[in-house]
Amino acid sequence: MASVIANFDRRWIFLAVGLLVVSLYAAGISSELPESEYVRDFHATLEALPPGAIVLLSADFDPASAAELLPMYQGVIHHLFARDLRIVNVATWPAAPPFTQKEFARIAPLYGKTYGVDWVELGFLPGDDVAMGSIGQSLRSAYPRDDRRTSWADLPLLADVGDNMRGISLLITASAGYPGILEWIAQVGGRYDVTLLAGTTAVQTPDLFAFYPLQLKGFLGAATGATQYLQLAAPLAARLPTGEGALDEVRDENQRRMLVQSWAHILILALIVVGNVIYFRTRVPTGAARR
Amino acid sequence: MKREIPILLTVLCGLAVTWSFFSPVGVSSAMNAELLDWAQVFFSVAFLLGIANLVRISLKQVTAGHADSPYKLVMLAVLFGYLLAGLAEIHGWLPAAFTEEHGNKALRNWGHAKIFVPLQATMFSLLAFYIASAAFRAFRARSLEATLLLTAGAVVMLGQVPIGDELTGGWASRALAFLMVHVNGAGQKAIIMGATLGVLATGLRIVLGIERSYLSE
Amino acid sequence: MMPPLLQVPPSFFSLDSSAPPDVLGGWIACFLTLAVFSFLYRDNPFYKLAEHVFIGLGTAYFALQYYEQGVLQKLQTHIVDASVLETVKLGGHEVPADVAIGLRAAAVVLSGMLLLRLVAPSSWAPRWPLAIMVGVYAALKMTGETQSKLVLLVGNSIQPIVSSEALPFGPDVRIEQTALWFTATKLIYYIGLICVLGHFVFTFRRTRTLAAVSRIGVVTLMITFGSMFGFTVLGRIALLIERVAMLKDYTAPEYALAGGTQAGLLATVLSPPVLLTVLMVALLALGALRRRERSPGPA
Amino acid sequence: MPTVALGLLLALGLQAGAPAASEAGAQPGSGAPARVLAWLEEADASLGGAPAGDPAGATGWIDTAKLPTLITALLFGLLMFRYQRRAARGVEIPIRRIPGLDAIDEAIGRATEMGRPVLYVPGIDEIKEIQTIYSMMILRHVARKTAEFGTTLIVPVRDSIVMTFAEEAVKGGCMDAGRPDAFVKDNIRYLSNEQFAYCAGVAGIMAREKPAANLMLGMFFAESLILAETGFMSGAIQVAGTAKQHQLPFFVAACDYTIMGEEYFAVTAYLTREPNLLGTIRAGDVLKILAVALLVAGIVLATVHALSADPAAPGWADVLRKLLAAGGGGGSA
Repeated sequence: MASVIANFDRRWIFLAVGLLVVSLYAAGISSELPESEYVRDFHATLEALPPGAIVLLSADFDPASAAELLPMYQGVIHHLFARDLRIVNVATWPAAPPFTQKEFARIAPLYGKTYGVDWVELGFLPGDDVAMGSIGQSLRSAYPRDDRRTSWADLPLLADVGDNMRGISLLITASAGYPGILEWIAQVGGRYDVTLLAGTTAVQTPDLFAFYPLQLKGFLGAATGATQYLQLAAPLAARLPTGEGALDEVRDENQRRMLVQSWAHILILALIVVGNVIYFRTRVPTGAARR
Repeated sequence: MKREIPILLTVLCGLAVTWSFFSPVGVSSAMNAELLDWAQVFFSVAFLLGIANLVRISLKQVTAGHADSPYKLVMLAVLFGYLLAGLAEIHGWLPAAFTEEHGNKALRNWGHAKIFVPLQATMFSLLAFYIASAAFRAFRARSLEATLLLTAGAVVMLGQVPIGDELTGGWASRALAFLMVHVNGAGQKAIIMGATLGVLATGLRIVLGIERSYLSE
Repeated sequence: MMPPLLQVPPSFFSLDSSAPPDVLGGWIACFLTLAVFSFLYRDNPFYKLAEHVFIGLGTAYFALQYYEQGVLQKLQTHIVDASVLETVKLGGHEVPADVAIGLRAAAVVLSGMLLLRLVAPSSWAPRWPLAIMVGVYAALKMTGETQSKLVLLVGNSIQPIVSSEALPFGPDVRIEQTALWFTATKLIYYIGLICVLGHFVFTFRRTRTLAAVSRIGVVTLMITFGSMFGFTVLGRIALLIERVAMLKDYTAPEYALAGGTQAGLLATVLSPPVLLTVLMVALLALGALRRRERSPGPA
Repeated sequence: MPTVALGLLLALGLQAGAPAASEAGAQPGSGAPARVLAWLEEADASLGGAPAGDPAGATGWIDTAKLPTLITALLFGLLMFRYQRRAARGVEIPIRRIPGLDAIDEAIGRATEMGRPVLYVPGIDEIKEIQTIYSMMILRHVARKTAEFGTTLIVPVRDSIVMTFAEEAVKGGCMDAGRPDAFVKDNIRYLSNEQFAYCAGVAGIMAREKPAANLMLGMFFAESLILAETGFMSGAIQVAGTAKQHQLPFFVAACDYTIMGEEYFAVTAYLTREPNLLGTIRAGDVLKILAVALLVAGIVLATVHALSADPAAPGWADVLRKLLAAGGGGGSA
């Protein structure tokens, strides 16, 4: 084995990655991204909805994937409220509700939205695929009460939601893995008349190209997809009392991270190349190398 | 009796859900909704059983003087403390004034935001370091397959970030778009179709009562 | 994520999630984040503590969610709501209330049988509810996935490989818009799809064509795995950047040990991330020295 | 190949409703495909199938949009049970030898040459995961080989129940090799239940006992990267295998050989000749070939039609798409 690599302590690489990320992030330079086709489709599908339409927004993520998905989730809430769309919020991952409650509590007042009329939080439903099958077939039996234990009678928005996804024109999921967008496609996409959109973590993004665009109208892939979408959604968001757009801070933060992302990728590519160069130059020439 | 009834239950419930998929009208949809609710209840109870198992093993380790006993004690203290706070909130054992001001999720959300989020997020962010060290020490273009993989990986890594286009004059993102839609799209579709045949095979064997392995737990 | 503007100074301890993150919570979050990062140096008491707090709190949090939403909501709330109604809509179908209550009571009994596993692990009773759960799961996954991830995938893939809208070659026409590109990429797509399917055929004699198909299939698979590799790197880096952003947020002067609002070197040094890092590095270095004295071998 | 012809006939012969009749084919043209499409839609309505645009609107006793799924499931079931019975009766179902198996045997051979142990990681999931159950079967094959060669076999596990299954598998393997004494109980080691602590434990074994062969077969998650890297650094020959595609990139990049996706099930079938598995794989192959046939037929028909005089009118490809309950005609694949 190459002696150079064998006794090279990998903690130097850890240090290099840590220093690169901290220093570049502190530099705070942000960069704009061109929007991919699937991000533009995601945005266009939202724009095409008539005001007052009901959207089922599902939080299928946890703290480990919040870094990529929470900015998308905030952007979607702003975009939906800005276009006067009504939101039914559910979650199939147990660790998601605290995130969604906090975002709705922060964003809804900016658009003067009232709970029960403009949005409803139904909370976490256990069972993975079974939870999605239950939501698809009948939201009423899936959730006897909302997340604040008020019954359906006191939630005017839910009066317009029937069974078999009647009344719901669009389903958006912030999907971190299983259960996520692939299970929504299987349990709801093929059975009911509802359009599907997804925001996914980087790990799951390649899977979506098998379903895009016919079974999945559009999607936001990874932190880069989030940044591209925020660039489209920020101008639509409400103005803060200070005159700044409500989404500008989140968009700028994501754009600031793109530069760090870029150089981290360059570092990893360099490590692969250098590692291979050393490996091939010092490999035992007697052909004893493994296949 | 110990094996025939469970298999009968599996077959009956499985066929009921299958029937309601192909004929979703009338009583079949009511039966399906009830069975889905039952499955959610049993899924939750089974999960709670798993936790009882963890607590039992940890207690045994502590009493046996396991090396990490102090840490196990901390774990059990945190577990029961948070559990108690949560149950108090769920069942309203807290003073009315407190719940009035903070709602019935404040304590749990505080623990989630200040303890669970940083721990789980940082645990997974360690992988960024491991990928970097594996990139240098283990990812070798030892065969045509591995070379193709690393090259496609490089195209994605460059095409997704602005610096890629600057370095390659815009070709990185166009190559990425081609790779993702026309090669990765085909590969993913074939992998997913193959995996679905596996799910169909297992599903048929369970719903028709042939698969018995899950009973031997 | 820090709210954009720190209009209100953070209080020492606050349960209000819309207020800026409290100081105590900030110190705890920074300590736990740095304790997990310390695993990169080596397994140490800080990481062990963080790991056990993580398992303890995570287990309790999940238990509470499954208890409240999976057991209470589905059993108690459902039965209480049904008891005041005449008929209950189950999956869009009217069912008399007492039938609904009776059915759900059966679920309560079956859940009790499942709980028996705690006291009598080898008893037959827990098998009934588990058998029902396995049957429902297998049927739901089998039907939904066969339709949307097999039949519809084949059906939706039946498209022409020529396109009427594609443009002929021209000076200002990007290659991606030309008719030749459309047909070429469709061929690459379908050949790749068919060859990967062919690669995963195992029970037919290995003719020369099947070997060639398998070869093209492997090339397609490798590029597919390459794209997954690239995206996974992207995702992991994004997680790390967010962690660094979170630590930077807590370098704000309001969180420093001395409190106060004026920024400056002292406030940064006494801020949770910096101060805790210094303390942990010092303690770990001390530990390394003591280990070296006891056994002079490598650390 | 009568079953394939039967399948093709079944799929084409029987009619099926479509949730959304393709816009292109909506207006009744004059050609034969148009008449067939009109007849299909009319049959749909009579059976109470879901009207276009409302997949959940079926009123009849059968939701005609789901007939293709029913046909596919029945066809697959028939084939699977037929081949299972033939396999159980000893009829030879030829399954090609996956090169990954040779890589496993080669790895064990090298470890024996160098007189160093073989490390077998059976994935990190519980026993209810199908890949862990199959990993136990492969472990039995590996244990037989190591018992024959007298090489030490170490099996670190993350779950106490998997440990008991692993002990059974290794004991069985030693029995198969006729050397029950080769079984060493404390080489089957429960390290830790936590993901990263388990990796640290495996890394410790690799550093201390320097296995010359690392076999990693089963269900893996994000930690596959750490195991593959540590193994590569220890200089061992590495063979990995998992059905879940998300970890395959790291195994391919860091291991000497990788058993990918469905090959994992084929390896188990090859080793165990288990009728259920052989029947499933054979039926899966037949359905894959049927899917490829439908795809090629559909693409050819669609392309010929697109080049024909009147591409707007419904063509045979639209009939095929309707039979497979596919969505609208437009849009890329």
